[in-house]
Parts: sequence; C-alpha cells; structure tokens
Amino acid sequence: MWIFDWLHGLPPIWVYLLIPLAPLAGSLVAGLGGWFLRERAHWAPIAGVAFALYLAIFVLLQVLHGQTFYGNVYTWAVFGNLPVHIGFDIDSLTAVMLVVVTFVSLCVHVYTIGYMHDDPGYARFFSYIALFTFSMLMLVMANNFLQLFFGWEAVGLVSYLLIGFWFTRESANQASLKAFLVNRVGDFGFLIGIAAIYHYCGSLDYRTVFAMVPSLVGQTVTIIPGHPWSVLTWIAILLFIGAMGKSAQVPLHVWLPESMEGPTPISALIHAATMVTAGIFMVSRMSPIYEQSATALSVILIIGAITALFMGLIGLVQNDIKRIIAYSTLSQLGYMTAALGASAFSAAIFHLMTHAFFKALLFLAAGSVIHAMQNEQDIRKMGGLRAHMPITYLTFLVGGLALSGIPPFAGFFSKDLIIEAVGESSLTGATFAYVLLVLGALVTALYTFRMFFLVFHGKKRMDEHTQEHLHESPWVITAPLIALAIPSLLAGWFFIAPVGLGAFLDSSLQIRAQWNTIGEIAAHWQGTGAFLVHGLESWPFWLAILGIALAAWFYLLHDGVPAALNRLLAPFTWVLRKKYGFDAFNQLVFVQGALLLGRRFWHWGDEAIIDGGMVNGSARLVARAALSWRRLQTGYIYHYAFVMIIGLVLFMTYFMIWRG
Amino acid sequence: MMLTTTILFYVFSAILLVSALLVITARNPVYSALYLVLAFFNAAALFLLLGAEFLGLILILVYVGAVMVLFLFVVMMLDINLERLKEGFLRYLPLGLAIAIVGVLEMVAVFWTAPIGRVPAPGPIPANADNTRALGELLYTHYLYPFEIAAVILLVAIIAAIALTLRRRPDTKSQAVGKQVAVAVRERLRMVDLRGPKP
Amino acid sequence: MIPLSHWLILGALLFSIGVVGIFLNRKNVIILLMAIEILLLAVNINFVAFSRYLGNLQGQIFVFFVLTVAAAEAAIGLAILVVYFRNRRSINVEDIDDLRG
Amino acid sequence: MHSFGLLSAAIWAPILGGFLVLAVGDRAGGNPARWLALLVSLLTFAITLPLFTSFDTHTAAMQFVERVPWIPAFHIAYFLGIDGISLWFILLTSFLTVLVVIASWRNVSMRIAQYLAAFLIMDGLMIGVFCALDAILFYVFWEAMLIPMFLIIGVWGGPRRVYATIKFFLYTFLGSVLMLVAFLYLYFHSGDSFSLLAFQKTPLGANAQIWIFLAFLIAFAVKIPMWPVHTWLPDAHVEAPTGGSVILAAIMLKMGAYGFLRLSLPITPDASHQLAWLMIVLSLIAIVYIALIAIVQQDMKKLIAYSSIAHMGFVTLGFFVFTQTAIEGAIIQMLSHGFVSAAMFLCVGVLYDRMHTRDIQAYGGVANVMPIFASLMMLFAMANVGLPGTSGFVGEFMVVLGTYQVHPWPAIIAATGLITGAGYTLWLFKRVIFGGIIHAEVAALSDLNGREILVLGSLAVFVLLQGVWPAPFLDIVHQSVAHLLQQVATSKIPG
Repeated sequence: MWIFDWLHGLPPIWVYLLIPLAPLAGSLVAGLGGWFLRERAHWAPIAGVAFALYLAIFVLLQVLHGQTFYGNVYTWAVFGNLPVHIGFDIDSLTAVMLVVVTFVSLCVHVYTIGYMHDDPGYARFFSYIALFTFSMLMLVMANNFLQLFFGWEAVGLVSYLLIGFWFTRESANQASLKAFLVNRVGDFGFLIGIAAIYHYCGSLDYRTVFAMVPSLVGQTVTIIPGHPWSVLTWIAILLFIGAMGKSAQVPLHVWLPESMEGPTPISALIHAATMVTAGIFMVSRMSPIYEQSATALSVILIIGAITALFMGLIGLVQNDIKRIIAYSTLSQLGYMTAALGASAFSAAIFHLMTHAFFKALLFLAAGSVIHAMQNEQDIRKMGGLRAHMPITYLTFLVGGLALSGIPPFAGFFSKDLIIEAVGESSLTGATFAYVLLVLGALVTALYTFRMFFLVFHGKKRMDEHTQEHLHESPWVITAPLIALAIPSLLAGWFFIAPVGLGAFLDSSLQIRAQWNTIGEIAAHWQGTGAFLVHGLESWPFWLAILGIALAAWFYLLHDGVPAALNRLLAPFTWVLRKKYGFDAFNQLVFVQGALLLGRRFWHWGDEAIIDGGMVNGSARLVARAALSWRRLQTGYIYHYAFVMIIGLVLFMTYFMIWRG
Repeated sequence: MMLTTTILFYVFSAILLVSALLVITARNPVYSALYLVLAFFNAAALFLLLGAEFLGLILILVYVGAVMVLFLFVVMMLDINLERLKEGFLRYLPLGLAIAIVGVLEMVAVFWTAPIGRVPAPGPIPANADNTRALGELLYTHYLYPFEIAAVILLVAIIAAIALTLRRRPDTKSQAVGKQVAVAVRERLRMVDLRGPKP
Repeated sequence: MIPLSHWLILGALLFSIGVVGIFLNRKNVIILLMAIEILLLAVNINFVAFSRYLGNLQGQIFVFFVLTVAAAEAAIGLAILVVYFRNRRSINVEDIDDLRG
Repeated sequence: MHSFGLLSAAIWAPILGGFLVLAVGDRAGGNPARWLALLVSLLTFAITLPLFTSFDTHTAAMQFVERVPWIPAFHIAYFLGIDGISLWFILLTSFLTVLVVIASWRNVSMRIAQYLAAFLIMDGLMIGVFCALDAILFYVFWEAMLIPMFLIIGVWGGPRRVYATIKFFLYTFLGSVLMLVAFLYLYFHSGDSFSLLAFQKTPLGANAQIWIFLAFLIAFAVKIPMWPVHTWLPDAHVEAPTGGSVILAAIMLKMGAYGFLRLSLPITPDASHQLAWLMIVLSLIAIVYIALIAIVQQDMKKLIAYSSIAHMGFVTLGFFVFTQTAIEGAIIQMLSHGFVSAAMFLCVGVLYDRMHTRDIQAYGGVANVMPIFASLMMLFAMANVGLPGTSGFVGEFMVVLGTYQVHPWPAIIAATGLITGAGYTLWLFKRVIFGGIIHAEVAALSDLNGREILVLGSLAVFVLLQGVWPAPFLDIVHQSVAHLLQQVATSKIPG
C-alpha cells in the first residue's frame, strides 16, 4: 500500500523500535508537559498511539508476507557470561497482538477526550494510558523473558496507577493496592519460573530456551523431598501462576472486580481488552513449554473452566454496571484459559481478539451510560435509556450479543470454537471443563441481558434531576463505540479461519499432535458458513438463547420473579454475594495475618527479645553486676594490699604446684 | 677468713631479722623508725660481705641519712593518736602469718631444691676489685638513659613533695617581685598641680 | 662459703616479715610505708646476692634503681601523708575510704 | 597500574576540606561554609570521576595502587588500590556527599559548618575504607568513620539521640574489635604482613578459618545489618538528621557487605562454604521477618530503615550462593539500594522539613498539594519495590536467578520479598501520598523547591539509568567478581 511505502526504506529494527517508543514519547510529553499543555495534553499520546497503530498494521502486512523478525536492540546486561538483551520477536502472534493493542488503545484514547474532559488529572491520565500502551507493546514484542517480565510488571504498575487514579478516594487506593499485591503474588511465581528457566536452559532468550525444551523432557526437580516433579511441569505451572495473577484466574482473581474503581476507559483498555489478556498471550507464546506437560495443561484447563463458570455466576447478583462487566471479563478470561489448557492456543488468541473488541465496546458503552447518568453505576437506578441514547443502546446491544455468543457476532465464533476444542480434548478433567463451559454460556447470556434490560428497557428508575440531563454522548465517545462495534460484529466471521483455526498463527505456536484439538476441528472444517450452521445445532447456542429469554422474562415481563427466586435460592445467592468468601479469606488470613505476624515479630522479636533481652539486657546485666561487685571496692588501702599479697602467694602456689 | 664471713653473715642476718620484726611490732612509730635504721645498717653490712660496697654505703647514706630522717621527722611532726592506731592490732595476725608462712615455705622449698640454690660459690673477691668503678662504668655507658630517667623520677619526686606540702597562707605578706619590676610610672605617680589661685 | 640459697632464704624471711607487717599495721600508714621498705630491702638482698653469685653487675644496677624509686616513693608517700593529716587531723587508714565503690 | 595518588587525593581532599570548613565556621550566617563545603564535595566527586573513566575493565588486579611504608616495624603500609568491586562505592560516596551538602543547605540551622564538615570528613574516611588494602589502614578508616556519624546523630539528631548514638556506637564498635583480633591473627600467619592481598593468599586451617570468619561476620553483620543484630539501625535512622540517614543507609550499610567481599570470602573461602547455610538462613530471615515488621511501622523513617535491612538481606543472600550472577546481582543491589534508600530518606526529609513529624498518620493526601514530589517519590517507591525498569529490580532479579541455580527454596523464600516489599512500600505510599486531605497542615504544604528537585531528580536519573541499562554497571564488576569466585572456589586449607 502506498501509505507504507516509505517504511520499506527504513531498517526493520527502527520500525519495530518506533512502535513502543511512539506511545512512550507521547506519554512523556503529556506527563512532563502536562502543567503547560492542560486540555491539549491528549494530542501527543494520541498521535503516538495512532502512529503505533499505523506501524502495527504495516508490521502485520509484512508478517503476512512472511517477513518475521527476531533480533536484539541492545545488551541490557551480562549475567556472568550470558548476555541479556532487549529485543523484539516479530511473528504472527506478535503482529496480531500489536494490532489489537494499538487499535483498542487508540479507541480508548479518543474516547478519553470526551470522558475525562473536565477531570483535573487530564494530562496525567493521558500520560498513564500512553505509558500503558508502551508497556504492553514491550510485553508482546519481547524476545526474551527479561523483557517479558519488564512489560509484565510495567503494565501492572500502570494498572496500579490508573486504578488509583482518583487518589482522593479511599476505595480506589484500596483497590489499587490490592491489584498490585495480588499481581505481585502472580509475579512471584513468574519470577521463580524465570529463575528455573535460567537455571535449566542457561538463557533467557525465547529461541534458545525453546530449543532446549526437548532436552528437558524427562528431567525432574525435587522441590518437596520425595516428590520429584517434571522440570517442564514445574516451570509451566510457575509461569502460569504469573498468568493467573495477570489474567485474574481463580484464586488470584480478586483484584479485577475492585479494579473498577478506576476510570471507565481504563476498565476497557486495561482490565478487559489488553493487560488481563497478557497471561493468555504469555501461555500461547510459551506453547513449546506447555505442550510438553500434560499436567500443566490439565491444571490450566480446570482453573480456566472454574473461573469461566463461577465468576459468571457472581455476575448474576451484582448491581454495579461495571462490576457485572468485570465479572463477565473474568468469566471470558476463564474461557480463554480453558482454551489454552486444551492446547487450542489459536482459539484462545482468537477469543482474546474478539473479546478485546466487544468487551472494550461494552465498557466504553457502559462508560457512556455512566457519563449520562451523572456517575451513577447502580443498574437498579437506571432503566429506559434506550430512547435517550440510541447509539449507545445499539452498540451495547452488539457487544452484549457478541458476549453472549449469538451468531453471527464475533463472540459466537470464538467461544464456540473454544467449547468445541475443549470437547475434543482428551486431557484429565476435560469433560468436567466442557460441562462447566457449556453451562457458562447460559450464565453469560443471563447476566448480560439482565444488565441490558435493566439499563435500557423498562421503567426509568433514576431521580428527576438525572432524568432531565439524560443525553446521548458527544462524538468523541460515540465514534470509538462505533469503531469497536464493527469488529465486534464482523471479526468472527473474517478471522475464524486465519486466526481461530491457526493457519496464520501456526508459525508462532507449537502443538503436539496427540492433543491437537484445533487441528481436529480444522480437519473437519467445511467453511465458516457450515461452522455457523453447526453452531445453531449445538448446546451453547440454545443455552444462550435460553439465557436471553430468561432475562427477558425476569426483567421485562415479570418483575416479581427475580425477587421470588432470590428468596427461594437465598443460601445460594448469599454465597454468590459473598463472592465465595475469597475476599474475606484473604483479608483474614493474608492481610490480618501479615499484620499480626508483623506486630508480633516487632514487639516480641525485635523489641522484647533482641532489644530488651539481648541489647539492653546485656547493658542491664553489666549494671547489675557492677552494683554487686562495687562492694569489693571497700576503699581501704589495706584491703587492696591484702588482696595483692594474697594474689602473689596464690600465684606462687600455682607455679609451685602446677608448673613446678 | 671463710669462717669469719660465715659467722658475720649469720650474725648480721639475725640482727637484721630481729630488728625487722621489731619494726613491725613496736608500739611507737619512733621506735619502729629507729629499728628500721638498725636493719638498714645490718643490710649494708651484708652488702659489704657480698662485695657491693657502693650499694652498702649508698644504703647508709641515702636510707639512714635521708629517708629515715624524713620518716622520723614526719612521725614526730604529726600529732598521731597512737591508741586508735593500735586498735585491733592482732586481728589480721593469723591471716598475715598464714600467708607469710605459706610464702616462706614455698620460697624455701624452691631455693632448697631448685638448681639455682646450688650455684657454685664464686671465688673470693680480688683485692684490687673496684665495685664502685665497675658500677659507674656500666651506669654511665650502657644504662645511661635509665639513669637519666631515674634522675628525672627523683626530680619529679622532689617537686611533687614540695608541691604537695607547700601551704599558701593568704594572710601572710610577701613581696611580689615581678609586679614590682613591671610597675610603670603612671601607676604610681600622679602629677598634681598644687599652685593655688593667685592671691 | 655461704650457699646462695641461704641469702635467698634470708630475703624470703625478710620479705615475709614485711608482709606480716602490712597485716599487723594496717591502720598506721607510716609503719605501712616502713614495711614496704622492708619488702624492698628483701628484694635488694636477693638482687645483690644473685649479682655476686652469677658474677653479673646488672643485679646491683637494678638495686640502684630500686633504691632511687623507693626514695622517691617514700618522699611522695610521706608528703601525701602530711597533706592528708593536715586536712583530716588523722592518718587512720579506716578514715580513708573515699574510693569506696 | 600506577597513577599519581588519585586515591589519596580522593581521601584527603574532603578531609582537609572538612577542616577548612570547620575553620571558616558559622560566620555570615553559614553561607561561606555552605559554598565551601559544596565546592569541596564537588571537587572530591571530580577527583573520583577519572577513576571511572580510566578504569581498566579487563583485569581483576588492583588499580591505581599506592603503597608507602607507614609503620615499618609492623609492616604496616599506606596501601591503597581499587578493583571493580570498590569503584562504584567510591563514586557513590562522593556523589551522595554532594547531594547531602545540597540537601542540608537550609534544613540544618544549628552549627551548619560543623555539620557539613562532619559529612566531608566522613566522605574521605568512607572512600578510605573502600580503597584501603592494608588491614590496619582499613581498620583505622573503618573506626574513624564512626566518629563523624556519632556526632551527626548525637548533635543534630532527634529527641532520643543519646540512646540511639550509644547503641549505634557500641554495636558497631563491638563488632569491629573482633575484626581487629582476626587481623592480628592473620598478621602472624601471613608472614608478617598486614596487606589484605597477602591475607587472601595465606593458607589457613579449617578451624582457624571458621573463627576468623565468625569474627568478620560479627563485624560485618552488625554493619549491614543482618538479623539479629539489626536493632540499632531503626533507632539510629529515626534519630539521625536527614543527611545522616542518607549516608548511613546508602553507604555505611554497604561497608559491611563490602567487607564480606573484600575479606570474608577471599580470606576464608572454606569457612565461607561451610557456613554458607547460616548466612543464607540469616539473609532469608532478614527478607521475610524484617519485611513483616516493616509493614506495621507507624514511623516513616523506621519503615524505610526496616526495608533497608530487608533489601540488604538480598545482598548477603547473593554473596553466599557463590554464583557469578548472584554476586554481581548483590553488588548491583548494593549500588541500587544506595540510590534508592538515599532517595527515600530524602523524601521523608522533605516531608519532615515541612511538617516536623514522621508519623504516617499525620499525613494523607500529600499528592494533592505536592504533585512533583508525589511523582518522584512514586518512582523511588517503585524502585524500592523492585519494579523492572528501575534499579531496584536488577539486583533482586539477578540474586533470585543466581540463588535458584544453587537451590530453589532460598530463591522461593527470597522472592516473597517481592510481595512484602510491595506491601509495605505501597501501603506507606497510599497512607502518606494518596487519599484526601484530612489534616490542615497537609493542605498548607508547598511542593518541592528547585534545590530539592535537583537532589531528587539527579537520583531519579540514576535509578532509571541503572534499571534501563545496567550493562555498564555490571561491566565494571565482571572481572573482579570472576576473580573473587575463583578465590572462593580454591581451598586454602594447607596440605
């Protein structure tokens, strides 16, 4: 294409380098010059991200032409004899991620202009999200574990900063701290995993490590004496712990719902579309390692399936519009994780992609609603917004249908593919996971449309004042909604074959023949249309339809039913409202436990035993000894003289008898 | 000759020990000081028997002549309550005797048995031996620095003794020579115009 | 000739007399000082005897220094005594316990 | 390589300058003393720069060597020289002294000349410790350094300064006396030489090595400080003025670690191997136990002091797993901790200067009124947490990687520092910087002035530089660490 022509003249590394650096530059300009730019601060980040998107498309086109890249930019450090680089690994997987990240990011940037326009932290916000884009791009472009970890933690940092963006709110600060700490728990596993890789492979470079993987098969490591584990399982599980933190899988999911304290664009960009999918990306990237460990895959499959269903169930009892979407994100991440477990990496990436579009869309639309509702987030106080906000209504509907997996929206293709793949899987726990995922389809449709009907249909339950101010959002908000609605509608149809079935991604993934679920599906592939028709005959589709119907029945036709159900299922909903007790458990065991332990160590260990006993105790001992021994100093000269003489005689006796 | 020396040794030794005993048991410090003088005389004689004439004479000159006089002087100058000082005189005697006896027995045992007690007796002192000269040669050559230091110690002792005992009496009158010399005319002499008004 | 051990035993006896003197006259500083002179004399006798029997003049040199120091000690000791008496009107050792711990 | 007394100049210029500042005194409101002190510290920094530029990274041998007999009767020499291990600490020392002089410009009102002079003299003495290659010279610098610090805390400190100084002094002094005993033993076994290089070549029996190692351990463990001899540090930090805390945390703590590298490991390699388990256990206790204590602190300085101890736990852990990655990581961690802890204490100092309290509860919502400060402190907090891209990450990362090579468990336990470190640092940050303004005093705070921006900004540059590109920092130490590992791997037990 002519608009890319000039880029061919550049050394490829420059192009790749410019992708992350453009948003970084935008971030620096907005951050350092914010006091001066004020309401103009958005230009630099937007320009940076737009440029990155432009370059990302170029890179994608190049990769389509088979032009991949694997190389280093500079030597970060030399560990002993091992150089560790900052470098890029550009292949199909990276290219897809680049486009998704920069596209969603650009939409969110534009949306932010409208959403945050009267916030005092306007420039700071732009600086943060551009910095996030930089970090995320570094993460997906990495060609080694160090850089991956850098991006991994940097997105965590920006997420922390953005959740706590409104730092005067106690709840936001609490949520940001929680998000960082829970992520750190995951990173802890990730770091140990990297250490293990360094130990066994002697390198942090992807290619070197992947080349070493076959030689590690059969090696064992003994962490708990008497239980030798396969090295690859150990590494895979450790890395997956990192992914559990970042991609919010049970039990490290607790931070994601609370992250909704951040501004809505952030929820769309970071906590739905990109950052939380880093774990999915990472596991796909590490497919050569995961494929060698059936145990690790089973663990991933089961954890993903559990997350998919049970987090969706919590979404049924939430009333905060953003929290419902957050729980749906958790559930969808569970689907992706389950796909990873079934070795359907391409399906996971496909779902990641479609989910990025429709979930960002849902969040941004929800943001539009919240904006119109004067920052009211409780869906019980909404209703009947359809008439006031047509664009938001339509785009939200597109997003909701995509999320529920209704054909021909994007979510249908990717989710159905995942369920099919898990159904094909022969791993331990695959059947269990399959059942959970199928049931999840019902739950997804139910909570999505419960929210949809409560917000846009029915009676207007908001107060007079809010009602008067209801209005459609300005174009900077609706334009990104439309921009995201288009791929939410079409991406499935167009990309299932190249992305979902892996034709395009194959070069980046390694899948072992014995559990090549996607390969099975691809082998019986009869075209997208046939897949669609087949989908209409499958359980998930009908369950989704049932979910929508139930939601309509509950919330449009018979208002009394939900209340009656609530009474009927009281113990069950109580468990759901308590979110299975994860928060209470963490608070009690980890937070209170750490504080209690810290105080005990401080007061008993440091203050009482070490300082009181050993340090000041020795001083007191000296003082007390001196108090008694001072009586020896009678002050009489003759006593001293006697002692001297007696001492002399004793010495003489000693020499006589023992030294004689 | 040999026999004479031996007899003299035992005689002087006996007197020395007895007078030393009397020094520590005498009721009056004056007696003690005088017995000590006697002891020193005997010791000096023993030194002479050993051919250490210089030290023997020094002992008499310095100790008897100077130190003991000092002792007597102090004893007589101070008005000491002898009764109080003698209270409980024998209280520590058993302990002291025990210690002394143990010490003596041990030392005797050593001297009696150790090879040092059987050092061969030296020959008689040559007639022309000059103990003083020999000491002097050694003292002024090899031991010059210690000798000088000893001199300084004595000097310090002199100054210290004077400084300690010197009493400043604020009520006595004396000349301040330094001030007298440093005086200026202006401080002493004031020119006054005595011419009265003219009649 | 008298054996060396006799001289040494003489020194030992004299020394123990000095020791007993210290125990007996613990209250009278003047006699304490005299007892110390006896101790030193005992030592000096040993030195001189060794000097003679080993044919080495260094023993006598040492005696010389001992005498010097002893003289200095006696002078200062008595001076302190005089000062003390002047301040306290007593030389009773039992009154001197300012250094009691 | 011989040179014209660059090291001597770096040692004596600040000491003489310090006395000059003393001589100038507080006249004219202390301004002449301030400028003179700044000049001297800048001069010292300028003197140390050529050490870096003309340093030869291809050799592990000592460079810039100076050797003059000092007390020939005991073969004591004025023997100086540096290698890759010491170079960074000399630069760090002279650099931070400049910052401390600038940071103390207005904050200290009483006896400013004497205050600055103490820092300058300490500057020289600390450089001396890092250069000394003669045991007695090392010991003299080591002990002399305590005096200015004793005065700084004791004269310009907080209300409990007397308790803190005595505790500080006795603790450190007790430790170093045993080091002297070890030196004397080594002197008689190394063929009458006090040269550290000769000590390193002296064959020693297994038992002797253990005793010497323990003597060194007590001296260095107190200084680092390692659990359980760490309790002097929180007290000293709390009472010390800001500058004192900066130097104490950034450089003095490194002395102990430096001692391990220069003395314990090469002189007693067999004992080091034999007692490595002890060191690893103590380090892990420091990382876990101290971090938990740090979480519950109410006093900002105490919290950072405890966090320092926890971070130094990574350093000692890195030393005693004997892998090149871990040792280099530990050295980088020391350097990074020099920047980060200095910055953290300066940040607390900035707040203390304005509010005169270190109690966390007196703050809250500082970001509302001090945005620049909040941004910079966020950077340093993140470095303290060990976020990649900041200096704090590099060292911890390398130590964990290097430790895993020996055994997974210590690496796993050490990595929990990742979580607890984030916990106490960010909770502190949340309570102090974030939130709404509750206290009226906070609302009246003014943001950083130019001088404070200069000081914190220059530290920020190093924190980022070291995080983004640690390669040049590591290049300097490679050869020396490789040589050290070789020494440690060679048994010195005779026969």
